[in-house]
Parts: sequence; structure tokens; C-alpha cells
Amino acid sequence: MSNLKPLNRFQMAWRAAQDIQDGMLVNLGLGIPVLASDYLPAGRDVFIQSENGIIGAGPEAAADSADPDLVDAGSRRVTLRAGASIVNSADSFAMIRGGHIDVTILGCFEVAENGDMANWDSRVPDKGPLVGGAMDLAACARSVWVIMEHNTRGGGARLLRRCTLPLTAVSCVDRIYTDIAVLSVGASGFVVHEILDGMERDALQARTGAPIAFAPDCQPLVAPPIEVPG
Amino acid sequence: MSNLKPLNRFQMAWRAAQDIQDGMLVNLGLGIPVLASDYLPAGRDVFIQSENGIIGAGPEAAADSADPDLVDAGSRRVTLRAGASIVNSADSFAMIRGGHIDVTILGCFEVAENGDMANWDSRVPDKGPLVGGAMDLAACARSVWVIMEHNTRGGGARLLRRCTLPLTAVSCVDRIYTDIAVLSVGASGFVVHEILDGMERDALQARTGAPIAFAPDCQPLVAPPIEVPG
Amino acid sequence: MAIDKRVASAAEALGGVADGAVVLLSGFGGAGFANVLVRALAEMPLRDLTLVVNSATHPLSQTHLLIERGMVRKVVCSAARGRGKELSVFEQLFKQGRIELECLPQGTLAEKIRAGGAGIPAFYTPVGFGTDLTKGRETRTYNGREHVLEEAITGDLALIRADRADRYGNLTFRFTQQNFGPSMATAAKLAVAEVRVAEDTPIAQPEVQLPGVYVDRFLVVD
Amino acid sequence: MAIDKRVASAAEALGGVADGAVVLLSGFGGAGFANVLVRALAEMPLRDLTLVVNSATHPLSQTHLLIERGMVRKVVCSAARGRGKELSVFEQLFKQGRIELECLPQGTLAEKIRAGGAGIPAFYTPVGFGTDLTKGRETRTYNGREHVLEEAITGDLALIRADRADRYGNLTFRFTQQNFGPSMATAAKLAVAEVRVAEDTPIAQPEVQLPGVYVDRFLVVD
Repeated sequence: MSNLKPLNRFQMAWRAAQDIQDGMLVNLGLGIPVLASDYLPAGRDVFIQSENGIIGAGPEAAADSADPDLVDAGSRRVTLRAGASIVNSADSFAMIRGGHIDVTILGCFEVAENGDMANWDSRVPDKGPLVGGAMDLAACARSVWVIMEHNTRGGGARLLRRCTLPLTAVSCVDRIYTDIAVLSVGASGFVVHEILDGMERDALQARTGAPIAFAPDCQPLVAPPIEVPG
Repeated sequence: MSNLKPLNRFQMAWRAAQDIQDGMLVNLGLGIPVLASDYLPAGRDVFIQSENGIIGAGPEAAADSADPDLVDAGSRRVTLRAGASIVNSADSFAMIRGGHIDVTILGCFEVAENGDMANWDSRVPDKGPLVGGAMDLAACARSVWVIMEHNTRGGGARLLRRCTLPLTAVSCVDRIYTDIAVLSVGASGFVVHEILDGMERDALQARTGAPIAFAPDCQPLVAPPIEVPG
Repeated sequence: MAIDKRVASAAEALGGVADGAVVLLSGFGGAGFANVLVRALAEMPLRDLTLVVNSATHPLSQTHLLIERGMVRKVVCSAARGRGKELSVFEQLFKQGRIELECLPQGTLAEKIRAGGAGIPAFYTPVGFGTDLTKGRETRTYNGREHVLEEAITGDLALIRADRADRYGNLTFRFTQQNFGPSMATAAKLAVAEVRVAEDTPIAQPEVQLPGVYVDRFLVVD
Repeated sequence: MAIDKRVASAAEALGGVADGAVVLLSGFGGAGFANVLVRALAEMPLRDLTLVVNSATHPLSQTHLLIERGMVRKVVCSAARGRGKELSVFEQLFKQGRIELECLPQGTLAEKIRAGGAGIPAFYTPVGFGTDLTKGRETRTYNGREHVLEEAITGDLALIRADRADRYGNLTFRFTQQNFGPSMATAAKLAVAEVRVAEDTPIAQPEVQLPGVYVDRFLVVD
């Protein structure tokens, strides 16, 4: 058991990226989710939406061609893909709130078994709030996927009966990609679709703060080796 | 008295046009109001807004250069002035409803002494309704001016204590340009600012369906001769 | 697979439209009517449509085809008056009680459609307060003024007219051709455009007037 | 007199701004901050400002100048967290109870401003329902889902950044520079833009991204 190697953050992004379907409009949150755009399966024609108004964001710009007026939601200087367009913030959030985003993939602190999500306020003393577009995306994207470590650094559960941190949106999460499992949130709570190759089901349950069910076709979770840059 | 010649519809448009100030954004209704753009005093730089999204409509296009994709609220094929831009209908009415139109000049059936206006439904049997942008303009332009004959063809009053026809908007009319007078609507009702040159005040009152007051600086209403095209 | 929203025929453009559909039709004053698609829709064996359209009677629109063929149960519009003294097709049916009508201020119509595409289920507006068109509507005072509550409009199908399209469905419009088209596309489950030209290369970013993500299919028409 | 909205100095651009003003500041992620105008505003002897701005702490914005000089009573934003562990100027003042904060979901912020310019005093949105940010807010069910009622934001002054302007105040923006600028201009009594270039001839109609009727003054910077 001690040999089991959880996915690193690039592998988690890779795993989520495999589920992005051809032709989707996808919004990727800061942190791990934004890495997913690097791992789309070949041949999938996907538009990445950025909350500040880009429809069709491309990879981060090379230093010598970076344009300070072309930035994404994470303030990164980015490029545009073929067919990209840009709208203002009111129109960008009209797109988000109007249910036109097929999938948003967001970083997260906690998910409850009813799909409640907490990803914007980790209660760091004295630090100001930063909600950005998280509530809009979590409440209104057609599908909400979360990428996060299965447990906190201290070993606490992030998949819970009820969230302990302030909510981002209620009953919104559809799928969860962690370093040791892929789960969905169904009417009866968490359902495991993939479990880290070699991990015992009891071990996964022990690391989860709510009951988990296993899908009939539950598979081992495997990802290709991707090095985390030093 | 029988020699008194009321203003024709071009002269009424001329008279209203004299009150359009430099730099204004103006929306002109169908019929007589749209004629006002031809009579702006020299040197007034005015933008004409058309409810279908033109900001800076110019005169009607010549037959040989008319473009079917460039039309105004009256379906006329028009031109654009220097500095014109075009927005979609949602944005055009955001502009109207948001109070960004300095003046709208509208045709009208009836105005009440509290400023209520009726200009969209004359109760023609079996004909369908046509409200268009009238309610938006009447309710939301910063200033609402009306051009209409002082009386109906049958001699009935159009300036009334209360409107008899279905309302367009409540308490909205600021000024009224008729063929025999220029009036404003104040807290106490109709105030006459100009009366047809030579007309007795009692005669004007007799043709008006509500009490009228006369402004201290009430002037004679005079317009240059403008022929009505045969 | 590389995205390509161009379709080869009106039949393909309108595939999947069903009885009872709420259909949003763009166009104002002769500009922006998707008349090729409307004519094709009129050839389909559909019933009980609800049309959302600025005018039910504009002579340059083909909307009347849908109405006179008895395909339309209800019209939501700001204008339903035929020109001249003769009754239009709509007016005749309306007089006979064979078609329903919801007449709205044009800006309220435009905003309800915009709201439908923008995830806003309802909003307050000062327009129409105290008039027959908002009788019985819920009201509330803001800034010392009465407002009425209006609900969003969404549709099953939007038929819009544009000038140019690229394979991604990005659209440009000529002059006042846009009118209701862009917001109707955002408010409909299926948005179909007819365009003059399909561009071989993507439309440059600042020229895109409606992002292709709102357009499901487009047809090139003469 | 021919319209010409260009002004010669920041002082002229900001003439008439008073204590207690509600100031809307555009910009997101480094693009679209009107930093020249914000710096000039920070030199004025103003107090009790309310700032409406997406981020109170973005390192590429000069918003912090207004905050650290004690000119700001309240900030309405979607982000007020400084980077790193050190507290930002805003966070220090907030900890000390010397500045008020209204934190909103970014899309709600954007829509409230758009509503302010569009004559919509209030609207329902599903965003934020069930969260701390909408506690005590009026709610209503539409389409089987709970929504919260949000009111419009309007301002006394908007400071926005654009790329090009013509004498009529028509503006174009580079890439993501537009963000909050266009709607802020519509929602403010006085809208002032800083631009890179003043065009000698009018900007062609399809290129105009914000009609000049929404812009009161513009200043060419650099």
C-alpha cells in the first residue's frame, strides 16, 4: 500500500482533460484546472472561455510576443486560437450565467455529498475575500468539475457530508478529480468511477468524509507519467 | 380670427427643431417628428438615435445609394452621419431605457394635464396593436416632446384633463408643439409659452380640454413659410 | 473533429424542430429577416408554434407565411398592425380568435430576450407602467418610480440573418441587420443563421459581432 | 458647435468630481486600467469615495493609491485579497475597520453595472444563492431554482481605458482591454476615458466598440 503513488497535479489535470468532449466550450479555473488545456486528446476542437471575455484562449504567450492587453482570468498573458473572439465582462458573464459554458473545471477546498462546493474562502485570517467569477461558474456552467487533492495537507477529508467552509454554490458539482480517485456526485452522494490503481476500496473510504458508492464499472485510475517541473 | 393660419406639419417640425440643443442625442418618432431633423438650426451638432440601433442617423438615402440593410425605425433607407455607430436592439433599448436619450420627439393622440400620454392605440376596430418603442421612449427619455395637431379632425381636444385613449406612459410629457401653440406640462398643468400669432388667449383655451396658464413671457408662435409638398 | 457549423441545405439547418416550438425571428424594418429559413420552416409540417418577433406584419418579412398556414398558436411582438385599412393575415386570424397575441414594448421585448440568454429570469423596468400592456403585473418602487416585473424569454429555435460567417459560427452583420439577431441567438436552444458569405478563414477577432459559440448552424444563401 | 470630447489635461478630464462620489474603475488582470486618470484622481483633495472595481488589490492597478491616501470610504468588488502573505493596503485598512467592503460575485458585479446603465433597477440571478455573499437577500424561485434579487449600480464617475477615440468619443479597445469599461461608461453620470490614440477622422462604424454618446471626455495618454 505504501507504494501507491497518487497523481501529481499535472496528472490530475491530464485526467480531467480526457473527459472534455469535442466541440465543448470550457472554462478552466486558476491553478491546476488551467493546466488541463495542455492535455486535451488529439483532435478535440475545444474553445476555452476566460471570464474576462476571451472565447477561444490559446496557450500562454511567449515572453517576446506577450501582449499586456491580452490576458486571461489569471492575469497570464495568453494567445488566441483560430476563431477566437472577445467580449466585455457583462457579456462574458451573460454567457456564463446563461448556461452557455459546457464545462467549468475549478479548483476546490471542499465538496459535500449533495454537490455543495466551497472553493473561494479558506478563512485565512485578515486576508481579504477573493470570489472573482467562481460563484457564477459554479452556479451556472452546464457541468461543474472539480480538481483537488483528495485530502488536506493535514490528512483531513475534503469530500464531506457537509462543507465546513463558506459555500461557492449549492448542489453544483458533477464530477471530482482527485489524486486518488474520480468521482461523480449523484442523487445519493459520491460515486467512485475510478480508484487509484492498486488502492483498496476501504482505504479510499477511510480518506473520504462521507459514504462512497462504487460504480458497477469502476476502473483503476491510471495516468501517464508527467514530471512536475522542479 | 378666420385669417389665422395654423402651422402646417413641416412648420410644427421646424418649431420643435429650434429647441434641440447643441450636442444632444435625439430620437425622432415616425410621422411629423422625423421631419425635424431637416430644420435644425445651423451649427447644432446633433446625433439622431433610431430605436433599431443607429446612433447618428443621417437623411434618407438617395434611391440609387439606398441600402436595404441600413434602415431607421420607420423602415426608411437612411444614411449615417460622421461618427455614427450601430448597436443591436437590446443595446439600443438599454440606451433608451437607461436615460441616455436627451430628447425624444413623438407624435401623439392625447396628452393629459399631468403629462400622461396616449400615442399608440387609437382604437381602430380590428386593427392589431403597434406599440413599437413608443413606451420605452416616452417613459425613459430625459425629455419627452410631443408634436401633434391641437385638435382632432372633428374639433375635439387632444390636450385633456385625463386621456381617453390607452396610455403610452404616465406623467412623461414635457413639451407640446401643436399647430397653434407651444406648451409645457408643469406641476399645475398646461402652460402656454407661444400662441399662434394673432390668436386670442380665450380662443386657445376654448380649443383645449383642460385649463391652460400663460407663461409670463408668452410669445407669439411664428414659423417661416414652408410649403407642404403636393 | 474540427468544428464546422456550415450546413448544406435549409432542411439540414432546420432539422429537429418540433411542434409547439418557440421560434425567435430576427429582423426590423426590412433588415435582418432570415427569410430563406422562414420560407423553409413554412414548408415543414409544424403546428402550435409560438413566434417571438418584433413585427407580425412587416411586409418585407416572410413571417406571414407561417401565420397564414395555420402553424402559429401565439405571437409575441411589439407590432401586429398591417399597413393600410385592409386587415393583414395576422389581424384576420386575431379577429377570428384563431391566434393569440402578447404585445410588448419593443425594449421590453428586446430585454426579455437578452435576459433569456443571460441567465436572468426576471427584471424590473419602468417601461409600460400604468398602461394596458402591463395590467396585473407585479410592480415595485425604485428611485421613487414605479417599475413592472418582466420575465425572460427563451426559445427552442432562433432564425437570424447575418452577413458573414466562419466555420466556427462567428458572425458579422451589415449596418442595422443585427437588431434582434444576436440576443435571439443567445436565448434559443438551437440558433440557426442564414448568411451571405461563408469565409474560408476565421473572422478577425475585433470584427466578430456574435461569437460562434452562440450559433449552432449556418446556411449560405444567395 | 462641432462635438469634440477630447480634453487637454487630466485636471480638465476630472473637473467637477466631488467628495462622496461613486467612482467606477475599469480593468482586469492588467488590461484596461485607466491608471493615468486614477493617479490624477489620487492627487485631488477628495474624501469618502466609493470605488466600484473588480479588484481592490491588483498589483498592476493604481487603485491602491486612492485607498492608501484615505480617500475611500467603501469598495465594491469581487476581489480584495493581496498576493502573498503580507496584507495589502486594502486588507490593512479593512482589518482596522477603516474601510467598508461589499464583495460580489464578478458576474453579479458586471450585471449590476450593466443594469445601472440600462435602466433596469433590479434583477434576479441564481448566482450566490445559498452563500454568505447573499445572506438576507430577497429570493424567489424561477424554473425550479432559487434566485436572489440584485439592485443596479450607478456611479458619478467612470474612469476607463481604451485604445483609440475619435472626437465624438467613439472608442475601440485592444483585446481584453474592454472588460468592465463599456458598461461602466453607461452607468456613470460622467464617463472619462484615457486612450492611446486620438483619431483625426471618425472611427468606422463597425469598429466602434463603445458609442461616443456614452463618453463625456477623453484624454490621450503617453
